[in-house]
Amino acid sequence: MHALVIHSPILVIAIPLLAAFLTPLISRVSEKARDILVIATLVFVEFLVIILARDIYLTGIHIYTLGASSPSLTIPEHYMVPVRIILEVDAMSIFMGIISATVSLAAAIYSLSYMKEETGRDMYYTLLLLLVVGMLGLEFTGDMFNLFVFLEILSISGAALAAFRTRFADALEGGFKYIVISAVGALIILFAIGIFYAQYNLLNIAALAQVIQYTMLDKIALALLVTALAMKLAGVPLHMWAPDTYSVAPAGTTPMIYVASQACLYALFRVCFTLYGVTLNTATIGWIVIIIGVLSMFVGVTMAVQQSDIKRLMAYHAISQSGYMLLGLGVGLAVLANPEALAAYGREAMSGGIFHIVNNALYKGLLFLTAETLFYCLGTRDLNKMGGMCRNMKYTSIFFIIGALAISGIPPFNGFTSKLMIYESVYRFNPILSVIAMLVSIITLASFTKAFQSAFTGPALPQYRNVKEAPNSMLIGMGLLTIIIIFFSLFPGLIVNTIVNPATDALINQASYINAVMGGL
Amino acid sequence: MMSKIVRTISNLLTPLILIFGLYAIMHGHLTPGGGFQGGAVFASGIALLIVAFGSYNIQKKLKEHHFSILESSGAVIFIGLAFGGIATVFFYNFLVGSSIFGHIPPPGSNPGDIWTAGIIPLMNIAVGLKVIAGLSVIVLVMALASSKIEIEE
Amino acid sequence: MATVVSSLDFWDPLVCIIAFIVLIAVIYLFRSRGQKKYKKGTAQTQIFLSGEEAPGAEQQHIKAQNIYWGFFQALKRYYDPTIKAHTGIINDYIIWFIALAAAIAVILFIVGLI
Amino acid sequence: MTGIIFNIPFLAVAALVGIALYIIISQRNLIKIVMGIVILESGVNLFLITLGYREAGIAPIYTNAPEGVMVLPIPQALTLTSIVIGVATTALMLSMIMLIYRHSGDIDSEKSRKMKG
Repeated sequence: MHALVIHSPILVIAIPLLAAFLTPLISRVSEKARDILVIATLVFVEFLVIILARDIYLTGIHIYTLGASSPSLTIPEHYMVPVRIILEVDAMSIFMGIISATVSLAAAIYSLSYMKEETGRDMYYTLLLLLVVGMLGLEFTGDMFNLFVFLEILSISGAALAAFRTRFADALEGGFKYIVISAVGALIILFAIGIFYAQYNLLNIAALAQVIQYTMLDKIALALLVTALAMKLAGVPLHMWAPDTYSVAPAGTTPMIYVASQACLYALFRVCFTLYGVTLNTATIGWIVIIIGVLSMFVGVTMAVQQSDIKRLMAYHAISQSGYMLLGLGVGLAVLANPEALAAYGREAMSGGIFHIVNNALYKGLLFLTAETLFYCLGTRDLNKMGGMCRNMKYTSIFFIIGALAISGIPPFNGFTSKLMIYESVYRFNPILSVIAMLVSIITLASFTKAFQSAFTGPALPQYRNVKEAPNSMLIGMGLLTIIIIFFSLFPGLIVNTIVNPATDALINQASYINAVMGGL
Repeated sequence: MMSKIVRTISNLLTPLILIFGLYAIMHGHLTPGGGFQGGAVFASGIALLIVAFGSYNIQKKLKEHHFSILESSGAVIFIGLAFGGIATVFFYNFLVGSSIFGHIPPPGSNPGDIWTAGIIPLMNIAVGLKVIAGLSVIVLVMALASSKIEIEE
Repeated sequence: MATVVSSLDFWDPLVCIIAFIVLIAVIYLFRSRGQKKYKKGTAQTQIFLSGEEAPGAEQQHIKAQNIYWGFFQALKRYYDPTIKAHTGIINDYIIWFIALAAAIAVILFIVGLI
Repeated sequence: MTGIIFNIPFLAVAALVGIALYIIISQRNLIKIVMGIVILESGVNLFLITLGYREAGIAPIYTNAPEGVMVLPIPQALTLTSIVIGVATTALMLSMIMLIYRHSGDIDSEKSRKMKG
């Protein structure tokens, strides 16, 4: 058990990678064995993430050095700096890891019956597991170059999944847009990494954070990194790929691609808080993040209201919700250099933003799955053609109501808790931002009222008389997320104190991240 | 299918290209080269065959799913080798000191010794397998698809 | 377990749920005191549209595109340019990207000078 | 004089990245966009390789190595990884374009577009 905990940072990445390449081999033998392998892998990953999380909350940051003679040997003999690949898992990384693993598990279970009628399913599961590898690797790595590599793994598998249903022309278009913006973004990130290497001859995040000077070149690198990661997480005005890609990706993978973009949000804040930290002019970059966040919230939600394609509507809401996280964490970033303001409201704003990441991953994942269930059962994504579906699909409509109430911030659901934390703390930073956030929440409710009214209520339409409820595995996938949402709604204090606040402190406390690798040199 | 001259020349050249690719894979731990480079050279030999003989004729001998199996096994071998060192650390070079590729050369100038570098040559072979399969299947599938478009038009 | 304490106040979903249940009980109390005279299946329960025949099931349903018509009409000056900016062309996405990167770099540079 | 010579590769990097970005934003042909991305990748790879150059350093190959300071070959390793990833990305993009062409009969980014707004 102890050995499992020590090796779990790499096992979490390596086991899905191994399983990803075993699936094509095993599916030649038996399709059932392959499905069992995929689900078992993801359950095991979830288990590893949870035991790793428990250990991190008890003992602190976990370091894993690949290829060394001991996992904690970060700096080899005769060297002054770390040269090996190092995985560094702190409370923030593991927080994102739990989200990724949980959503992936629910999505894979949901996919089991959803993908029954598709061809090339062994490739589908390979890509799905590779996406899990990309997300978890991006979250656990302690190395700028590996961040780029995992970002590319995530992008390639995500794009291939989005374009998986090649019989639809729009699926290919969505996938192509995703891979183009990902390729350009990732190359720009590589350029920024090259700038770091040119100045400091280092790639390790902790080692770089120790020596970074915030020179002119570092400013350019920061601008490139922030923009490229903002594009990957779909912040306005770089959000336009998101509705195209999210709306065409097959069910199950839509929440995963969304969570993958949240992993890029994590990377953005890892760069801002840990790599640059207080050396940079935090107020400026904080305000830039806040402005991107506010724009995302407002443009995302106003575009969502006028959509008539249910998955595009959901995708624009995903953009809008990312704005809340950018707002909360941006306020924290803006006051990072000011300890009094940070203690008074900055830390709470960050906690709100981080809590919103997990809440949003859950209910947005659930809503994406319900939207895809409608598409699966009705064969259309057009809200104008739907109506009266709560007669045929009782469970789906209940799941949709819960998700819609949670995303609109209606008490007592979990979305309300995190939004309340953001409103209160941001109000003390700048009241106007808080008012905009509340306005956006109201429009969110309005747009989900519209979606619910057009899809589920109203008289039974004759063309959908024979529509049946979705298959069991799809209901189990959605039910899993619903149960977690209800748990989070009932016990927000437990979640905030056990997993959210440690994550916030891990982001703020740059010194402990550096010391974990550099050993206080 | 191209003219007889092209076919004859490519018949002569292909074995040389393939052998050079395999050499680059096998000696990757000593000389410039390695799994990806050698695999790319090998796949360019297959691309030459496809260009000379047409994708349909090649597809009769080389099926896509064979490549798929080869690619997956390459990846599985690679990760399996990385898992081999898990007793110490993932990716630990557990073959150092053993009789297979385990010889440790003295530092500084020394005559070349093939049996060095531990798991690295084995990993080169695994990566080589994967790259050969991956690049060949990409070229083959694209050639097949583009020839189909030409036939349709 | 359930309470989130912030610097200003606290939030407890259980209190909210209890308040909700009490509210529902009160509403039910009012409702139970109402009249029960109407008969199902008669004209009392049918749709009344100024004396005209009620439309069939398909026409009764309000389509998604008709909802919030006035809202969009009022915000036309915001919506027209915004929708126009969402061209769906991949080149435009990269233009936005380069423009934003340049803008952030310039802002960081100018702030650094001050 | 030597200083200027060592800066020439950086000018090439700037030229490649500039040309690539110009191609990506100005060309509507999807295949040309992919070409632009490949040029951007070459520019970034050239940047990394140029960073790896150290004056009077020697290659880290121990066999028959001359006397001198060896160079840590990290930029070369990074470039190789980036090339491998680039191959995968390019192959994926080209195969998607092939299928897009089959569906819409066009590889213009405006004419083959199905989704907007």
